[in-house]
Amino acid sequence: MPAERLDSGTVEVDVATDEMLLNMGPQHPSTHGVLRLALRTDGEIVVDVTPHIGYLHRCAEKIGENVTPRQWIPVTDRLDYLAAMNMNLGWALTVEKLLGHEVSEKTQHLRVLVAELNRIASHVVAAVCYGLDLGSFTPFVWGFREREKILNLFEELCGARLTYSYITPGGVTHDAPGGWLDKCDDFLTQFAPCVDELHALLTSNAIFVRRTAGVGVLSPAMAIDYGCTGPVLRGSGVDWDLRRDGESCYTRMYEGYEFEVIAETGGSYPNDEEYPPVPPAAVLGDSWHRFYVRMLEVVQSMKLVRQAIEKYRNTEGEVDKPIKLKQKLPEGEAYLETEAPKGQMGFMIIGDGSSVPWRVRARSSSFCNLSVVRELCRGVLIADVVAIVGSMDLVMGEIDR
Amino acid sequence: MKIENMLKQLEDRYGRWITGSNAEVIDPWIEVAPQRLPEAARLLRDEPEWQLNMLHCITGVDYFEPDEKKAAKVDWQPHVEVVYHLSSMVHNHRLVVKVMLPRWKDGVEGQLPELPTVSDVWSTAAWHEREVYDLIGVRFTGCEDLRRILCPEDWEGHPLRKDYRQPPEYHGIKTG
Amino acid sequence: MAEYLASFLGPEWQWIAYAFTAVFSCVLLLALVVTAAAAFTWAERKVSARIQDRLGPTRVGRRFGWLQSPADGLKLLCKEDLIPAAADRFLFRLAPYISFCTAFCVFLALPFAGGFVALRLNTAAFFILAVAGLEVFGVILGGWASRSKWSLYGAMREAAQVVSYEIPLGLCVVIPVMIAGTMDLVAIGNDQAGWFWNWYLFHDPFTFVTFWIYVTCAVAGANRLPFDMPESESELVAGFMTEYSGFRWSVFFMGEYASMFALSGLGAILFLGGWNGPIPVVALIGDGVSLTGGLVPVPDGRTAELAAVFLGNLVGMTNFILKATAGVICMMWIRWTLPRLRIDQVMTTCLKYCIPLAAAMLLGAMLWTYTFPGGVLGALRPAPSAAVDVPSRSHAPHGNALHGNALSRRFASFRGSTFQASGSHAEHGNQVDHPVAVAFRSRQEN
Amino acid sequence: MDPINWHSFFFLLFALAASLFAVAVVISSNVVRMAFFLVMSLGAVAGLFFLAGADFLGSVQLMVYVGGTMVLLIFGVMLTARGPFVSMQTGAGQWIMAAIIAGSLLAVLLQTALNVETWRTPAVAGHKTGEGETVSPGVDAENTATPLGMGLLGIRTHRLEPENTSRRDMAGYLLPFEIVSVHLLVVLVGAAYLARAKRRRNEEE
Repeated sequence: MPAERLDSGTVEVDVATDEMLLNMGPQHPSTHGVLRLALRTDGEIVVDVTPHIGYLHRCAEKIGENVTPRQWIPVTDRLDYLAAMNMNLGWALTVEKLLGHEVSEKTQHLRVLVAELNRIASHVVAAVCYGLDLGSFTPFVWGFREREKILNLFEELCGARLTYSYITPGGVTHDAPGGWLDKCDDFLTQFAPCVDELHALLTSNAIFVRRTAGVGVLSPAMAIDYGCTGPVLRGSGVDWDLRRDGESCYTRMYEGYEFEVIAETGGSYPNDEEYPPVPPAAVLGDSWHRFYVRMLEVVQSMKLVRQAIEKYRNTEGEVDKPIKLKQKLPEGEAYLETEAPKGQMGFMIIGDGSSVPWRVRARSSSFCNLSVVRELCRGVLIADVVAIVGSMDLVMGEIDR
Repeated sequence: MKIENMLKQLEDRYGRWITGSNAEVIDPWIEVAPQRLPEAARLLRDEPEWQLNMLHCITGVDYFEPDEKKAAKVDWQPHVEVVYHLSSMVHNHRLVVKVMLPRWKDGVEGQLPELPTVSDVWSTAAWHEREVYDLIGVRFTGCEDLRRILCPEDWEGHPLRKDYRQPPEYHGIKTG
Repeated sequence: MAEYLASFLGPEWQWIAYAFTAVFSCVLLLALVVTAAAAFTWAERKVSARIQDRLGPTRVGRRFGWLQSPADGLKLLCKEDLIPAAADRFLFRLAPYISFCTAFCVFLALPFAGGFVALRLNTAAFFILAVAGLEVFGVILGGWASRSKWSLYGAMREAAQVVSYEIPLGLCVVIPVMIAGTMDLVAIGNDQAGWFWNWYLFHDPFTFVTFWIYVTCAVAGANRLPFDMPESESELVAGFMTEYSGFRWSVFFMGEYASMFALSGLGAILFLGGWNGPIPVVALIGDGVSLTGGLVPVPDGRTAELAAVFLGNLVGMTNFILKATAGVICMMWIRWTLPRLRIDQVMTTCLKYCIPLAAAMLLGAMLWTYTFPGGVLGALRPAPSAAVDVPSRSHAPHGNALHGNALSRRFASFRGSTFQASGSHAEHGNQVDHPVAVAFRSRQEN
Repeated sequence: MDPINWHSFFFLLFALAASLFAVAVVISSNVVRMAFFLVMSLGAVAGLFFLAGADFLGSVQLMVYVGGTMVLLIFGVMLTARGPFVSMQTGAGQWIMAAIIAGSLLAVLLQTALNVETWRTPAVAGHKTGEGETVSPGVDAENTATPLGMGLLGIRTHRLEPENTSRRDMAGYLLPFEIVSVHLLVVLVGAAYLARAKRRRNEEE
């Protein structure tokens, strides 16, 4: 019956259903660690999501006020435990910015090599865990097989597989062992086909596309407004990468390296001819694009690692040793953001003349990425909440500090 | 240098609410009066030549020296400083805005200092303000649900304050 | 078998024969289902391992870890099976057994070979559909009775999924039934005897597509990925099985594997010729008698004939089990490669795509059998001579108009014995000129 | 020793199960248990049909009734069971009233059943064959569903009407079947519409 002929009395009465409060977490298979999402659901449709964090809070910043910067490196390993190298790099560069300390070119190449290798590992874990959230278990096992090889390389380099504490303010703990660079080369050559396997199994998989395309669309304005950074921001088409647009003391490391920033500018990704095409259903800024940006960044990082190996081999000189343990910090404040795999990881240090900083601050990218989940998850199904949270690639260590 | 003339332009145009600035340090900053913060934030974001559309993070710093010996040597008065790191993706430049607050509201121990919120200008500020409230203890008026974000809801005290004593136990659990 | 046993006993002990046959087939089937479930858990681990580039169980049991499922069973037995405090204890305990029993009941009517069928029901296909629909009951009761929000969601998703895949599954079963003209699975199986192109899969293009719709609905029916809505691990923790542990949980799982085996078995019978192997070995070597006659000197005809039939059935059963296992392996293969669909996408696929497609295939298959009675091959072969009395499918009695010919051929395949009563009319000579009635009379004459 | 007539033994077993579960439906207070017992009692009735050899009807009963009750259970009970409805306490007065009515109805039924001559002794339950040995109807494997199906299509295979009687053309019962189903559809749509509107009006008062 067309609406206007309805007399005012007989309004369509919807069956009143009451909402249910559902706790997804802190122990839940797909909340990537101890994150609790309090869902208010009406049947399968999620009315509101309130994330509760703080279950993994280890007072990293309070510790920072009682130990010297070099002693704080192990704490930075445990912020984003999937990309510990990038965390160390961020903190080391911030302290060097405060001290005004310049490291040798050879050290910079080694740092780029190690940071990009860790980015590959982190992105592979993010991609395959996302596949696991959506139900396909096989890519998860394949991805971890490749990551094991990277961890073996790091174990040979600095003795640890997860919390390396390798890049320290002033340089790196010790130089790369003999033959290590050839092992990196071999790893890269056999890794390229594996990326295509993941593409075949996930990116162009019809069911994966149906589950992710058009789900959790994040507009560029909202992304910037909520401070989202990294693949989440680039997934929404904002062409912003600190390795190219960052502060000089960070972008100096990447001078002389050619790489593309993966963001859909002008309707197409840079040289995307050999990757699976963007499916028609995918909307810019949805979960699929975030996943796709990460997969393409893996390839860029592989190119960067190859260039770093070449440059490291051709530069003479020695790798710098870290600064003295009790180095006095000058008065002043320094804040620096670096491009970690999950997004822009910012560190701030306030020196007051003694060797222990007055205040230390870690600004985490997943913290802001998580804050936008509440906006994206209104009115979606429960399965989509898992898809959206998975596409944000959250690590709770970094969020809770 | 670009940042120096930016600060000069800011001062001569908005002298009324910029109460201080410092260009020589590593990260040049300007200081804003607490009450004028929302207006300054909106201006900094919307003016075409600044367009600081990205709020990186809000940090609370507690300047207070507990033991007297060192307190004598220090040149600043005890206060709480809230630092805003802004940057513009359009012009690719950065700015630090600081706000100085008394440690306790009008001197009364336990009364948290007040500061108007900027979460309506940058939405990311909501969570950062909750964290500064949780760890440093600054009440952001106008922030819709100012709850503790990292510590449990019923935790007493603000851990990152220099004179913070950790309670011996929490709900019967020894806190070490 | 019952008559065979009864022939040895006196009249008053008849019931023992029937009782024994009933108990024997139940025990046999239960043993088969439980060992099948055990074998499939082991196969699932091995298949998933191979797909994921790893070894799978190798430690328990010597080479291939074949002791893994008994080890799992023992572990599950020793586990403490909790009952949540708020749970409805009676229904909580009962749910897994309902789900397993209904999944087991399907095997009663499922023929493993021409002669090997526990209960040869005339409406076997319909019975299987009815009972397969009940398996959901255990899942929903289990989900509701454990009083936890996650299991309630699992149960409700199961309800939504059942509502959406039952109809296309039924439609896909109707098409082979329509082609064979009977719901008796044994008759359907025998109808597909001969070379593999006699299978209904290749009967006509419509049944070929129907087979793939059947596969989709069977995967949905067995709650296997990408349709495993009720226990979607990554969203609903473990769906309706969240609160179950220990033996009760394994009964649920046996129910799932039993229904997987049953549905792929049904598919094998309806589309892949059930117990008829791709190459009709038994037929090629000649009748069973000659088979045993040549190899084994057999004293008198009857036992040889019985042995031959038994041997034929045995070969048939291995064919059937191989096909059903191939179906189950494919389900596992699908499970370990594809991600999971969302509940509304599952319902859209089943309701909006499978049902219209299945209906179209039903129409297409009906029109096809209407025009080419013998299926694809019937159409190619020259028109068969009328006098052929072997009731093969392409038999075309001397029908009058084209309409009469197809329609009467349709009823020609009914076994004549039911119509002795009508036969008597023929003597009175008062012919009823309804075309179909003519078909009965012609059916009676030859 | 007269051999136990297994046929009637199973018959009694299923009948007892059906009636006991039916009683359980009435007694139990938890709605979900009620629905469960209803399903079991209908399942027992399906067992009776199978016992009587009517496997088609048994399957129909299983699919339609038990499946239908299950859907009722899900959408009618589980999704709407809120607080007061989950467990219904019936007062003592209602029990007595129910007992009286049920008792009288049972008496009437028993009385009519008992004075039907042929149902008197269990031995007669199976249909007699020549040598007095009771062969349960289920064994006769030849009664198939085909006449049923074709009866629906209008060809009465059991009784081919001789052409001189008036009912020669309308042999089957297809037409009445269609009329009844359309009628039911109309009733359903009407009920759905009335239920929705009524709910709005009484909310206003």
